[in-house]
Amino acid sequence: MLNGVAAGSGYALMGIAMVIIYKTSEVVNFAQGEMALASVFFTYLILQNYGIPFVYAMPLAALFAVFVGCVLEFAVLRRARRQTTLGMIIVTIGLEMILMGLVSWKFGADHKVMPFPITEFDSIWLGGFYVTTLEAVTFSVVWAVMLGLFVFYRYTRLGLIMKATQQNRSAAKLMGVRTNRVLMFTWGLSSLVGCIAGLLLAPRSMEPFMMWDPMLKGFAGAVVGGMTSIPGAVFGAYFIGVVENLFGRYASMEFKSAVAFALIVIVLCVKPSGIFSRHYVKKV
Amino acid sequence: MNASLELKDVQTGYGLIQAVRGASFAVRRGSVTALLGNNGAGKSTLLKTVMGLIPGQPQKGEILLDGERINGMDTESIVRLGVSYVPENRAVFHQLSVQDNLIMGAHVRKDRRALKTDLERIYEFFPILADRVNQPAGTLSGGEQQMLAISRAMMSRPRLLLLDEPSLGLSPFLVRKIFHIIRIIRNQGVTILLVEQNVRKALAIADYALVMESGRLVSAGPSTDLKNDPRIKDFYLGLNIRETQEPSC
Amino acid sequence: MRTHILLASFALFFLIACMGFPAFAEEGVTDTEIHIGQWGPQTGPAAAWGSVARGTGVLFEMINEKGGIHGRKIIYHTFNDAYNPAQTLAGVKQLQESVGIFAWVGGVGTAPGMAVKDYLMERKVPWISPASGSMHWIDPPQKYLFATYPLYKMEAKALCRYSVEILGKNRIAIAYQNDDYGANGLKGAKEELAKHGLTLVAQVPVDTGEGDLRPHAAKLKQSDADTVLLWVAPKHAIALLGAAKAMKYDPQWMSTSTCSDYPYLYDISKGLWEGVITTFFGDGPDSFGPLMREYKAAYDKFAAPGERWGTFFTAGFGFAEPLVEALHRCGRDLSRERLVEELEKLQYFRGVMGRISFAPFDPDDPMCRQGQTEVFIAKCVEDGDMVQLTDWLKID
Amino acid sequence: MAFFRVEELSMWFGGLAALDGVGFEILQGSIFSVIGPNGAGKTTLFNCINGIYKPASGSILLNGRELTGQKPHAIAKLGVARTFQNIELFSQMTLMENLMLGRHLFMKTGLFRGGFMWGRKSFAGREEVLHRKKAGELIELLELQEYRGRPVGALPYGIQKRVELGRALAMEPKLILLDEPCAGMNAEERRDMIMRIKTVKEALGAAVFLIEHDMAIVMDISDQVLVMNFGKPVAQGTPGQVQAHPEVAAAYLGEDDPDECLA
Amino acid sequence: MDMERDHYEDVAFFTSRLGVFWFVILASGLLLFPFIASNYLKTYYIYVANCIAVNVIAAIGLNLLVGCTGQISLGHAGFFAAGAYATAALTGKLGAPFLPALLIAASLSALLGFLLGLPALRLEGPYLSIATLGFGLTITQIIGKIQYLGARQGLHAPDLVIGPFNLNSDAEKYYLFAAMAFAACLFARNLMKTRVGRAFIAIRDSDVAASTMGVNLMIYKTLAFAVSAFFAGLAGGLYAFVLGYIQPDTFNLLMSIMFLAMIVVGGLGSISGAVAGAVLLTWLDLTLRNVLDVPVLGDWLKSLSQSYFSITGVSNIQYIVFGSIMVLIMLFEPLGLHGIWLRTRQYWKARSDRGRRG
Repeated sequence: MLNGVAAGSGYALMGIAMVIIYKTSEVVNFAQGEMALASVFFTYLILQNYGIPFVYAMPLAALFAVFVGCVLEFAVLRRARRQTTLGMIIVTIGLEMILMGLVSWKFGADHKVMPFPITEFDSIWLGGFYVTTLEAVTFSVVWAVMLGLFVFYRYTRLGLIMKATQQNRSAAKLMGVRTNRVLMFTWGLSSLVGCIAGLLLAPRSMEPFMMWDPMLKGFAGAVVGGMTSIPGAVFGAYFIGVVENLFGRYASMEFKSAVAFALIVIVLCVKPSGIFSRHYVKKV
Repeated sequence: MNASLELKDVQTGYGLIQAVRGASFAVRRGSVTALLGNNGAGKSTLLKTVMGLIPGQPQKGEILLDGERINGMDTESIVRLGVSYVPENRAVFHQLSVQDNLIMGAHVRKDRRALKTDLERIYEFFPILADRVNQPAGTLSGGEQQMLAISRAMMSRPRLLLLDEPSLGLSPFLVRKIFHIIRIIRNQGVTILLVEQNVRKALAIADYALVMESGRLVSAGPSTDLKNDPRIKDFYLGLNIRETQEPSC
Repeated sequence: MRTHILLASFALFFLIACMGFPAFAEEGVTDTEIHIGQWGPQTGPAAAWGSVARGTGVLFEMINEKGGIHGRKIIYHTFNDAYNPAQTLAGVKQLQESVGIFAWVGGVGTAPGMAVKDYLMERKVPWISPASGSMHWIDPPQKYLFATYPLYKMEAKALCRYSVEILGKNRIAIAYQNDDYGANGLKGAKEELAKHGLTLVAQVPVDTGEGDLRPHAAKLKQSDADTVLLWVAPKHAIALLGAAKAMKYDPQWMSTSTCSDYPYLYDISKGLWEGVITTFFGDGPDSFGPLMREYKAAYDKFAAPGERWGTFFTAGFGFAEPLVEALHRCGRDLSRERLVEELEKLQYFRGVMGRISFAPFDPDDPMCRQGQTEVFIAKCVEDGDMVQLTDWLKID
Repeated sequence: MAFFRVEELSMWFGGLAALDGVGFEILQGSIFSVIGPNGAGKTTLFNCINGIYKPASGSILLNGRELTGQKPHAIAKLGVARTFQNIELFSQMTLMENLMLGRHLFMKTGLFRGGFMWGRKSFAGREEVLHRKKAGELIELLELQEYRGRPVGALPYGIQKRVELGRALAMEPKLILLDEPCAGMNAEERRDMIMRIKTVKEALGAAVFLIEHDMAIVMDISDQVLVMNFGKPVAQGTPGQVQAHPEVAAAYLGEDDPDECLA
Repeated sequence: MDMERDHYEDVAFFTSRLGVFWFVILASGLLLFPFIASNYLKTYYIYVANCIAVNVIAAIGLNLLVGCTGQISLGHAGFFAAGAYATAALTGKLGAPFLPALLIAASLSALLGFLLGLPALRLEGPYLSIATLGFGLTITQIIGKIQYLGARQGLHAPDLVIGPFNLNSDAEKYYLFAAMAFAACLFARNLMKTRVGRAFIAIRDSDVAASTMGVNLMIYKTLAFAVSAFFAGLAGGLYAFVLGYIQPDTFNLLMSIMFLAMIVVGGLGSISGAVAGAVLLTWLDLTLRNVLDVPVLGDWLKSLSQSYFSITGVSNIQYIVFGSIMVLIMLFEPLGLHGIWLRTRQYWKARSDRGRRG
């Protein structure tokens, strides 16, 4: 159970990142994982090769993540905005392959060790379970990010503008909002959240394929949560983490990963647009 | 130059439809100009064209705001030049609170301090909105949403206000109220271009009126002239030329 | 219409003009060249094993620098199959049919190898040292297929025997990858333990794409095993170690030669690998044998910048050694039949791998094509150094 | 004879009444128009009739058969065809193929007979030819020959409207719902369209149910007119009766308002 | 003029003598290909052709679903795997003759497609993509667990025997595969020209309008899934014999993405596009293996890798190439190769018209 929560935390961050983008631009961003991957390897690069201290590396990584998101939006997504859902999926899958290729080209296939101050080996005894420091940190980061995003959306001007743009892009334009910039920033923000997820996953295993699993599970969690709600995505991610772990523990370890997806099909059969979204009638 | 907005032979296509086939007119500064016409006559398209909401349009012609060409500019920039537009569907942000909607309205303004006083003025004006400051706009009734949309547009202190069918779908009581508001706005010195189906109301409030049919301007003039034009009623009710009763006043 | 006919006849003419009649002597051998091929994943999740093929390449460069083998240079052809059998078969066919490969060496992965096995055997193309310890290579034995990689099963037996007989453990568990590799390990462990009247206290399957191994670790802990065999990929091995460490679970970990790259594993596990016992199928990269030092020098000279000197890389040398030796023994008179004969004559040949012996082809004896049957057991100590615990063990 | 009846039809969108107790009858072979300002619920009414929306209450009867609660394709089978306000043609198909979809209901070729169509003598081949002939006749009737094999997405607007009409007619409907067939056309095109509607109506004997904003047209061709406002029926009758109805003028022109006049 | 029009020509395979001519050229080219390849090129190309034939079938099937009906599937490798395993098991383990086994396997795939199509009725966009993706991942997991199917160790396909013929060599298989691919094209083309195919496209273009035309959305959407899965199953069954050995990991998400990429690059909704896409991407996939061997580019990439990247990871350029193709096609030519072909044809037509006039 607690294992599930621990696993779910990683998924949750990826789920949040995907929701941020989907909410604003209705793009399912399959490149999310690889955007995070790029930031993680960038962090590794500056920590390892340029010897920049950790405290400075983190803000630099965040900047880089935002930069990656913004550049992708500006260079590609903006130009593909008239595409169908399928077209957008193809574009983001294409981006995913490009980023993955670049990272693997640069760093090769070997595992790397991220010099990270929090270790995943120390743990605390918590009512029957061990919780590692990293898990505890990840868990709190999920809540911090959620809270941060809540505060950001609720109390800041930019957050308000982003919310408005999400709800009605043309109305936001009518308020004089430069929606293109808002979209670009959305991608940056999402990339940042993804980067945080990546950095927290990196101590356990760092190689070019490290983001596949969290990205798919995060996406799955976001879908369960309805794709448009951040708390929904977090809930969905934990739901998936817990279910697959319980299933692995009590039924069959072999189907642990598959059960999450099988479950999603079932959830979607019952609620076609996820648990947390309201269904609306399409107008003709 | 007396014209706030001036259109010179503007033509707009909308996908396959040639919606506006050449419109030239001027909106005088400080006046209320009503744009009348049937459904599908091209009135809304014209407003959208002015706002730069239709990509790649107008195909032809010029749109001048206080003598400066604004066609080809993007919507955001036009708004920043002091034009506010209340679309037909009102386009309030449904999940934002009333207050947030209003704050969004003031987005382009630099003087953040005056915002507060403006908000207060609006609430004073619309006690209904004041009661619902923190309520999501989506939960407001149609009339309240319309009031919100108009006051949101006013938050940017525009010099030109474009209203697209403000009375659409509202009960007679609310219609009266909305027109009352429009009059007050006019009295504050804002130039208004009003698209309306409610001909009598529109003519009653407007200084000038334009009539569109099938994408063309068919008549224009001071509203008092049009008010007495029997063709207007025929046009709307599909009557043949026939004696019509004048309104009682 | 007329233009179309014109176009078409041009096309036909072109095809006829392209005719040529190539002639072959022994495929893949000329007076000055021997063509050797290998595939390996350079992209995709299995790319970490791509260094095998690159290692072999460095060995061949070293040989060529010394003048080749009996006046012939080795022309080495590798390609990336991304661990996708369809691409493996495509690449093998392409090279075989366009270049004409004399013999194949190495080749990572059971599935890619299985896709090309029949093709190569039908054409009687020798294939030496598939880079995996699957039973498929020798059962049934193939005349032209010479396996050297010790069977995963054997490694499991060796480890189990060692832990029961020497370390005196009796609660043994296994975490195994749910594929051929893991299944063979599981089988070997079961067989060996049965001999001692024991059974596995836990068997935990690990999916190849799995990202989160905490539940697996929890299950192992639950079983309270004192020894855990890790029949998984390196990344899963360290993930399990990490998860177990966090749960304050500390059994004797044991793993296969797949995870015998101590410096690397020590590094990426941030030191957790210390104390882990694994089997080795060849000398460690940092052992001080003269041959290994020679290889190291070749690595320094020929390897691409960024190449890591590790177990898989040196395995690339090791897998090709029997081939090179047999080629030397063939002399100038080189043919595939000669090569097979010479390979069959290898007895206790020792390069950087364990001793390799083949026997004349016998369709009923799989072991006639299993060259190496011995491994040794070692332990990882501080800084990823290796301490050899046993001598070479021959396991049946 | 009233072969089509709507009784007490109501429907809400989130508390807002889109239709509120609408009821009327349409006679066989007649032209029935519904008019009213934007948002009066006319298109909603259409959507209820052909099953895209499910009304909250009330009934829709075609020859005595209940239509509410049925799926659109089932209603189509009963003989209700429609066109859409914002053209819903299958834009990447050719004109002929669009009309052939109108013939969908009359055809039997399935997966296998279609996929294994082998020459013109095969079942699918024969059926295709047969129905293409029928569609060809419609093409001629609507004078669309020159666009026959062109993808409709690229055709001029007015032609597309005509194609949509043709597609609805290809279904050989008993009742045809036309949602603003003349929207976005100039006066000449409108006249042309109306003429065609009249001709095909007479040729096929279907009843036409029309939403249209051009009052001159409505008053000219309708047998009966229904006026709606705020989802409620305001008036119903012949064009003359409707024009004279005081509430109609109010709905369209706005009611007279004493304080307005004082301003 | 229209009175005399014979409407069959709309659906006929050949509309002009020119078409017959080019068809004969194409068919004889396909027939002669093995001779040409084995005598003048390399027999390796016959294997490539077989891979292409398999991918063509799968791509056409996927195109029927994605391009024509407008549904998304990220799990086609699952259907592919089901077909491959069922065929291999039926022929290898149960000794069933090849062709019936292939048909049964493909039908099984179709059944799976139908079942997946049921929930898909209510799903769209991201929801559908994750559901199909989940299906694709789950099915290989399940296969990997079934000992009878060789589990993770994979399964051997037996010799390919049809009646008295034992198709051993690639060239022999080629005729079967090419014929199958050709039949698949023909079937798909006929289907798209007749009632069912029209209904598919109608659903994609406007499902509301389609339903008011009497198209039963439920039936046709599930039918599209089933037909598409049938094609994938067919292709999978052949694939098992191309390789002779199948293993669950082969049918991964990347494979589904490759199928999707094929139809996108080729042109959504167009059969010839799907064929072109399958040919191009299969070829690229097999050729880009060794990017460093490409004459001039290879050296340049080598030096680039040495100075800025790593030489050990240089093969990953193929990912970059594939990704870029996908992105660029979507940005600049959403109709893919088919669109480019249409544009060129139009250009030439306009040119020759002008020439005639001038």
